[in-house]
Amino acid sequence: MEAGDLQESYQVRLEIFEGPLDLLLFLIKKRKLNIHDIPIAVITRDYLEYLARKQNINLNREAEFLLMAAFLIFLKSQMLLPREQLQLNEESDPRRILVDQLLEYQKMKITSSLLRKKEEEQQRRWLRPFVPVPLSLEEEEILEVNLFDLAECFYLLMKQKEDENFKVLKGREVSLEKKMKEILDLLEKQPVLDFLEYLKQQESLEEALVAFFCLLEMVRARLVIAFQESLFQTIKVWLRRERIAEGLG
Amino acid sequence: MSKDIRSIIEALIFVSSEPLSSAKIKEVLTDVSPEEVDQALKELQEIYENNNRGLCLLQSAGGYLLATRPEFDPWIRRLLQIERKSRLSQAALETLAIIAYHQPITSSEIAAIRGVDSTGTIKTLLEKKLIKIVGRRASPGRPLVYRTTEKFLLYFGLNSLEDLPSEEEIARLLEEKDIDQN
Amino acid sequence: MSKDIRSIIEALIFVSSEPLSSAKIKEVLTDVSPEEVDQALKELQEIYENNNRGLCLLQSAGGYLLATRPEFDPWIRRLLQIERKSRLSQAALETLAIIAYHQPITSSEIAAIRGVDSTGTIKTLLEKKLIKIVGRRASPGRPLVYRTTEKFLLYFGLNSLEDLPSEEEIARLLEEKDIDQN
Repeated sequence: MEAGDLQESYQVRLEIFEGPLDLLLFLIKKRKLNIHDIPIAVITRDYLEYLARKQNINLNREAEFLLMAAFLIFLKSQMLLPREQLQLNEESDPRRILVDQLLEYQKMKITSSLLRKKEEEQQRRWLRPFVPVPLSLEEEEILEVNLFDLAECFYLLMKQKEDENFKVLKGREVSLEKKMKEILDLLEKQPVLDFLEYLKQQESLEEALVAFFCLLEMVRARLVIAFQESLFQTIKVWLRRERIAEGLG
Repeated sequence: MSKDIRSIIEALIFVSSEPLSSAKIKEVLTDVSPEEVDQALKELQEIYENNNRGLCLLQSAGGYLLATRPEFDPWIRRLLQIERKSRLSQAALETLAIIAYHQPITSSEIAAIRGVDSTGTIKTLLEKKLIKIVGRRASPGRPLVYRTTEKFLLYFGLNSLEDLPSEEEIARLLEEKDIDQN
Repeated sequence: MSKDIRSIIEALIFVSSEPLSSAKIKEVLTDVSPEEVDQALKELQEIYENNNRGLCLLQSAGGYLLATRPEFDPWIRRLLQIERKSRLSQAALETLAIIAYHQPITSSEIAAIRGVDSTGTIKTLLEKKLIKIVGRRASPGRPLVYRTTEKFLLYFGLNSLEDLPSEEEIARLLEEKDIDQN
């Protein structure tokens, strides 16, 4: 597919893709590729081309789209390994994880379109919008509750109670600054950082995304050099020594 | 066609929370003549009068409404009581939430948090066996102390009290921006 | 007598604020055998299927309920002056599909399948009561575990989770789609 072929699909803004898997499935279908034997080089190029042209994308999702980009590049490098080493059987195919993920996601997309149909039909049916008033029973509001209601109820009560003094304790939130410092500290200690290895060590998807975003920021700020060559199996990161002094300050 | 009109009218009366006037029906069915609407209404009433089923079509307060036949009242009362028993009131939910997170706790401590006396609700929760008395506080008046029961855990699908969502988790869930609300 | 039972049941379904299970009907009709109740329910369903009137008897979320026929939707919306009901977002539908098939499931497992963080969507679904927290997974971090609710079934007109398409059906649909595209 030439750049022009992507032109029309580009009319669709990135936001309408729920995530990287959604976009990948779209690209695979567009090229009529066999999902079980995806030419990674081709799909990576399409994917990157798509990302490069986007505008106004949701930053929350951008990190996830970029993480997939990194993974595709990683896969591409894997696929370039000498043939005899690769033995393209099902088990050792580096694309296996991606294929499984795409298949499962595809199933869920099909199901959600079935649910959409059911929703449409059901929405055209109307129930009685009111509960008949029980004759002599007390007028207390009755309700069905679940755990979320219980916890939410308690939380709201406490909030009311302790109003202005109340501190909202956020969950383990990973800040960009903190993560960036962590990465820089690591780079101080070791000359080269194996970035995919580092991503794997992250405790949550969220944290991994923040880490990846940090990397992009640091490359943009010219604090580090990120290098990825087809023969290497990962993205390697070096510190730009001359910049670090004036760097993050 | 007249049959369809009757059905549409029946559906309209069903979803209407107050008696539905024929004027209103004519307003909705713009492409049907007023005479046809009146005729359909008459036919619908006859159908309901003759079929002797569970529902009847009443004409009151200047409109039509569906209701259950009066002779089924005893069963309906019985049903509503059963439905009621298996549910919690807002007051019961609040009280239960406080006990769950603050146990062991006394009645006056609950009242202090809720800002209202909770004796009645505590009684209801005891009857539903969602809470139990576990002793007395060694403070003036030696008030009774409450805890949640095993049945409470069962009701909410929990293994233990440690499984209750923490305030942090709930706060996060409540404050999370709706990314999907485009 | 059997005719009366049908009528009583019809009245009970009419006043019930949620899908009425046959178990509850049997609880109310103590002097009728369970077999007779089942028979009457069957007959009632047939009556509704055949009379092609304004209302239909649905079996959803494990119970029976009355609703208007879908084809009368335009008139009802005109009467109630309601725009089209708002639909769930694509993200919400995907997340629901994942939870429905993989429950009980944690937030990070959902994210792994969707390839995007889903906290915001989970919050929306919790608020709409289409899913609920049912406890915690006994794994590091003890994450909260989610399930679909009765309201989920009701929302989509499903009687139980078994009504969801099977793996085979999904596979068949996928193949059909592939054929369409070529």
